[in-house]
Amino acid sequence: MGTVVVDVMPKQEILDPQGQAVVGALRRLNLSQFTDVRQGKRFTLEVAGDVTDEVLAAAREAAETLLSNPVIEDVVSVRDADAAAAGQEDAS
Amino acid sequence: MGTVVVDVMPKQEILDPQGQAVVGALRRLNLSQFTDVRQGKRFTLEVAGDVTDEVLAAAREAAETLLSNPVIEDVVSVRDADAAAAGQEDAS
Amino acid sequence: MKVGVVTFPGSLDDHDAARAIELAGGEAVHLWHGTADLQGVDAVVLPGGFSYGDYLRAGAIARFAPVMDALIPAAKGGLPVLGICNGFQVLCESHLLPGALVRNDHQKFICRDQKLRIERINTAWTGDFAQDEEITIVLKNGEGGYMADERTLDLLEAEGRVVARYLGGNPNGSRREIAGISNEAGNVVGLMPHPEHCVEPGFGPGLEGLPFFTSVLRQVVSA
Amino acid sequence: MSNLPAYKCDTVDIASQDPQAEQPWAELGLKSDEYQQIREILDRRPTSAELAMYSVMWSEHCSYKSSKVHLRQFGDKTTDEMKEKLLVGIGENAGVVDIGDGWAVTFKIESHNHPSYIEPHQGAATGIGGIVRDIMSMGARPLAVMDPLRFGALDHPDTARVLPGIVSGVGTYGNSLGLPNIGGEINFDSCYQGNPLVNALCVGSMRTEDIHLANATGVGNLIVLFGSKTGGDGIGGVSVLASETFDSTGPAKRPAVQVGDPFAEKVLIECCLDLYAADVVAGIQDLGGAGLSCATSELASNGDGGMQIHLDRVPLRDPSLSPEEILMSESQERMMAVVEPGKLEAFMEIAAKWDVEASVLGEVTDGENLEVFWGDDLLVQVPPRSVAHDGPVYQRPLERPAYLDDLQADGTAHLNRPRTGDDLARTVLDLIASPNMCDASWVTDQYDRYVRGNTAQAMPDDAGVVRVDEETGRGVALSTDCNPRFTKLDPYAGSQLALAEAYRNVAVAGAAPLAVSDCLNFGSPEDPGVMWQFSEAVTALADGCAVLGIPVTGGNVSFYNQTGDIAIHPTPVVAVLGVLDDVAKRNRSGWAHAQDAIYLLGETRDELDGSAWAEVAHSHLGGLPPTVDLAAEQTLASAILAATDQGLITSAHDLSDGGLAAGLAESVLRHGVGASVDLSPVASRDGVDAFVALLSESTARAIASISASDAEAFEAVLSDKGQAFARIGTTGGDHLKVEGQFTLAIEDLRSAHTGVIESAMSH
Ligand SMILES: Nc1ncnc2c1ncn2[C@@H]1O[C@H](COP(=O)(O)OP(=O)(O)O)[C@@H](O)[C@H]1O
Ligand SMILES: [Mg+2]
Repeated sequence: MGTVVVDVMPKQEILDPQGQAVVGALRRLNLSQFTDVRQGKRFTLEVAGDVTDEVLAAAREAAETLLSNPVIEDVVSVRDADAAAAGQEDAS
Repeated sequence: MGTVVVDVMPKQEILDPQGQAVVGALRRLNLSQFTDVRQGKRFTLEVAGDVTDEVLAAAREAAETLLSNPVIEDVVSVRDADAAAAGQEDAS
Repeated sequence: MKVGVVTFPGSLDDHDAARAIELAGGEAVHLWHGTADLQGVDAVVLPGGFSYGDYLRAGAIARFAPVMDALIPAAKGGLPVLGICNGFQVLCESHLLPGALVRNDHQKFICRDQKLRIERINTAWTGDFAQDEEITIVLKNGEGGYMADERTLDLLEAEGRVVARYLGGNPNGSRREIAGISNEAGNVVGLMPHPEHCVEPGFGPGLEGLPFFTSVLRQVVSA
Repeated sequence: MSNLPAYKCDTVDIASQDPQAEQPWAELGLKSDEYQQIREILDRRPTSAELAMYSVMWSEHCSYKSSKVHLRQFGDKTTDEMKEKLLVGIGENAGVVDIGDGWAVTFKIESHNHPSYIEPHQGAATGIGGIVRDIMSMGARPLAVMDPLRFGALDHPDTARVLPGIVSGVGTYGNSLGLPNIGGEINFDSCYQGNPLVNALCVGSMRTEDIHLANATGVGNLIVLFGSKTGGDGIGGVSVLASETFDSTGPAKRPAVQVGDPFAEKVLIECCLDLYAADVVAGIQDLGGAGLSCATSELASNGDGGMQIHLDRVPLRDPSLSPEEILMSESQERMMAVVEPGKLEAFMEIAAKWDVEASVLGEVTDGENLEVFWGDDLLVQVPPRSVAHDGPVYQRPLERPAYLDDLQADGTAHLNRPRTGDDLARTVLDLIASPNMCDASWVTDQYDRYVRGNTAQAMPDDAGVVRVDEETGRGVALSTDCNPRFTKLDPYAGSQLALAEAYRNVAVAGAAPLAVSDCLNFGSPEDPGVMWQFSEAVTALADGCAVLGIPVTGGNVSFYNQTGDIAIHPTPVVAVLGVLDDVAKRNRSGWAHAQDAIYLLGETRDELDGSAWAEVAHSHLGGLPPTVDLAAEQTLASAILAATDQGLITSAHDLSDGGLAAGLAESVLRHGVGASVDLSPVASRDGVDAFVALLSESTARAIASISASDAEAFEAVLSDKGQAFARIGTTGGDHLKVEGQFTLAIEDLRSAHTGVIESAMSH
């Protein structure tokens, strides 16, 4: 059984009210070293077999069409959860 | 400027309606190789300087106290976005 | 008889809760989230709404407000506290009540008139109900699914701490149809539906929310 | 200023020295003569900031350049008598009416159509956010919202994308603000497939002495921007909203969608109310389309002097924004106030209490110009009126569309009508199961209708009713309506029918109609046929309001709702506001008790062209809409109001789409109380058969239920008012029985009526 991880983040130029609320709360917890927070989504997709290239391609398709809204979000990574994570921040 | 990434996922035994909805939608998109999907959160926390051990410790504190609710969620990873990602799925 | 109503940024039903307290015969005192001072009130309502936008998780940020620094120890010491909807979420995030409230299973906000059964009447907030009384009050939430592990659920049932249960269909995927619970002592109650919208003739689906507020007034008087 | 990012700003100096520089006016949507006009106003070429400002403010969306010549009629046809209750009329952010006892109410309806098609959730959410800020900018506490929505066919796949997103956007934003949603519309027609309509209404109240206006007066008064930080969102949004080229990207490659932050807006509402209560605001303006460009030029234009603004003092979310982008940004949840210097400290304290960021951008000057600086560089120096109010005005060509004669000639007379009672029963079931008539609770259950505890009634009643004064119970009723099938067949009659329906809904609820707002959704103004429809609609509404004696207090125009050459049906959504001295007296729809007498008020003619029946049974649209009879509407209103006042009515329901059949079915389904009805008094008096009696959409009609013991008194009131009526039956039982025709079990009615939208959305 394999797992694909898909990371989706709000576009840099888009307002992220969730992240802003967290920054404020961290300040009240005296964790004010964090100057900016952005909140995105992390999906894990299970497949019965191994995470093959086809599976990754399918996951990439899912990421672009369903898991993210390209108007306001970027897919920042689609990867095999178990693989060494080189290039993990790369969705291409 | 450095960035810490915090990943939070719903606990395995907790129903994840969002993930379930995604499974259903994937099936309709003929992407039915994905048998289970879970949706969690991914945070990026910016700091002015480098991501030192102290920064990571602070981020871990934020992750445990604020960014996750231990009743329903697990912190699956707290890491420097730029570091090699060995052990990335490890919050300890 | 003074009952405090806390206003967090993003609280919405604070006005309604205060009105309900007054209609029940009490005096409503507005408490501000930013001040760790309960102003000597005899009980507190944490009202519904979207404190801090419910960003992150419902109730998660409000839990760290200064007023909670005063409220948490007071509640542990026996002060009657009712958390309605968002207030219930704050109580769970504060660990004054076990479990958590998650996104409705159907993933939509839902507003409807909901039938409930009141299963625990020896709490500060339900004394004016009859055991197993069935009432209809407003339900409205986006993250109202009550979740806890099986052990906790069993414990709640065994100790009779399920205060209210949904009837006529589970509106949000709550475990075991749980609509409200209490702490062991019964002074802290969390309730997902909104009794404060059911206290005035002509507004809301009826008057069956009023006993929550009369109960606490009577309890405080007799205490 | 050395700490500013080093932009090579195009300044007024440079513009004067380099008059021939090429400028991208065409890309910004300006016409060549408009660009020339700007050069003449300034007596030089505009700077790039000025060009951006004019291009957006002179867009159709902001300048009303195609509609202005027509909208004038709203003012011109308002008589002094109609103005009596009008405290603020057209021209401000929203109109204000006097509802008595020192209370003023402000309401307005606006569109957010194009953004909601691109990003349904955020588009609809920011639509609610924008209209709520308009209401706040009048000094009012927002009380409630409504959302008239129009979608393509229910079973079209794109509807399943657009509808849930729009509904969740309206719901999330409004619910998070703590504003009850008290009504709206959900209408499906394939003409909206590529152009869904998201209209949003907000109503607010204040004491009459607390009305605030958007003007910057008093030399030395400070201009304060407060609310969320400014980011790059929505730059070019106004171009998307308004320009001819639907997908134009505007001055920079920034996203055209705005993302809403309802929490920030909720805090902003409470902050504004505290500011008003402390009397520290001299003038106030919301920021919406065209952002700072619009707010500064409108404030200055409405004031008596000039204004200086420093863009480098705007708190930014994205530090890479250029000054031009800051000027144009449509970041949400921001307001602009004019504050006397002596009151600034108090202002800032209140803002800090709510954690709302506020910064002084500049001040009111004794000059004549709006001047915008970036550090020491002067980027904008313009007469504010030329930007905000004296934009181009077009007298666009009009032409009655050629297709109209054929369309109107193609009536329903040749269509098969149900002949037997069984046929009629099936027709009724089909009708109440059709997308436009089915139960809407899948949508409306996503909206909080109870918050603040002042909602006396909401969906599915005919009008939303909210209490304004908690002591006395004084309150308002609102309804929004438009049947676009009627406006397609005859835009003049159809627009008056929309007005009549909203008026009737409010009156049937027991409120005295007082004022009107409208949202005019049309195709391209460059199409003479569309422009003709528009002109007919405005004329019809202005004429109709004059007859009914209720003024138009404001509204909104949305053009370019078309895909290729195909425009939407003309959709002038009309909102009517009425007053009740005590909302406890309002009439609910639907039967709550057995043994009440059922009355049909008004007369029924054979009017089925454009009806719901023609659509559902035959997919037919043609002929002429029902007769408009505004005098009859007034009679009906006065009869119902008189009976309401005497407490005689147990329920009342307006008849419109689907006629009496729909009215009866809905009344039965409301509380599950059946009825037994005999149509013969109507048939013999009006010369119609059972089918026409049940399915005609003749106007100025309503049904009411009355306790049997009050029947005599009720009939006396009706006779006194000259209202035609017929006693047609009695409530009670588990069936809807129409004597001699059919008997339908309530369960069967219910199962036909419910789950329709839900099942379409779950595919
Ligand atoms: N269809 C309409 N009917 C009546 N008044 C309208 C209509 N469209 C626009 N108006 C009025 O014209 C004025 C100018 O609108 P504008 O200031 O552009 O509004 P907004 O605040 O929506 O930007 C407003 O008072 C508005 O109410
Ligand atoms: Mg405005």
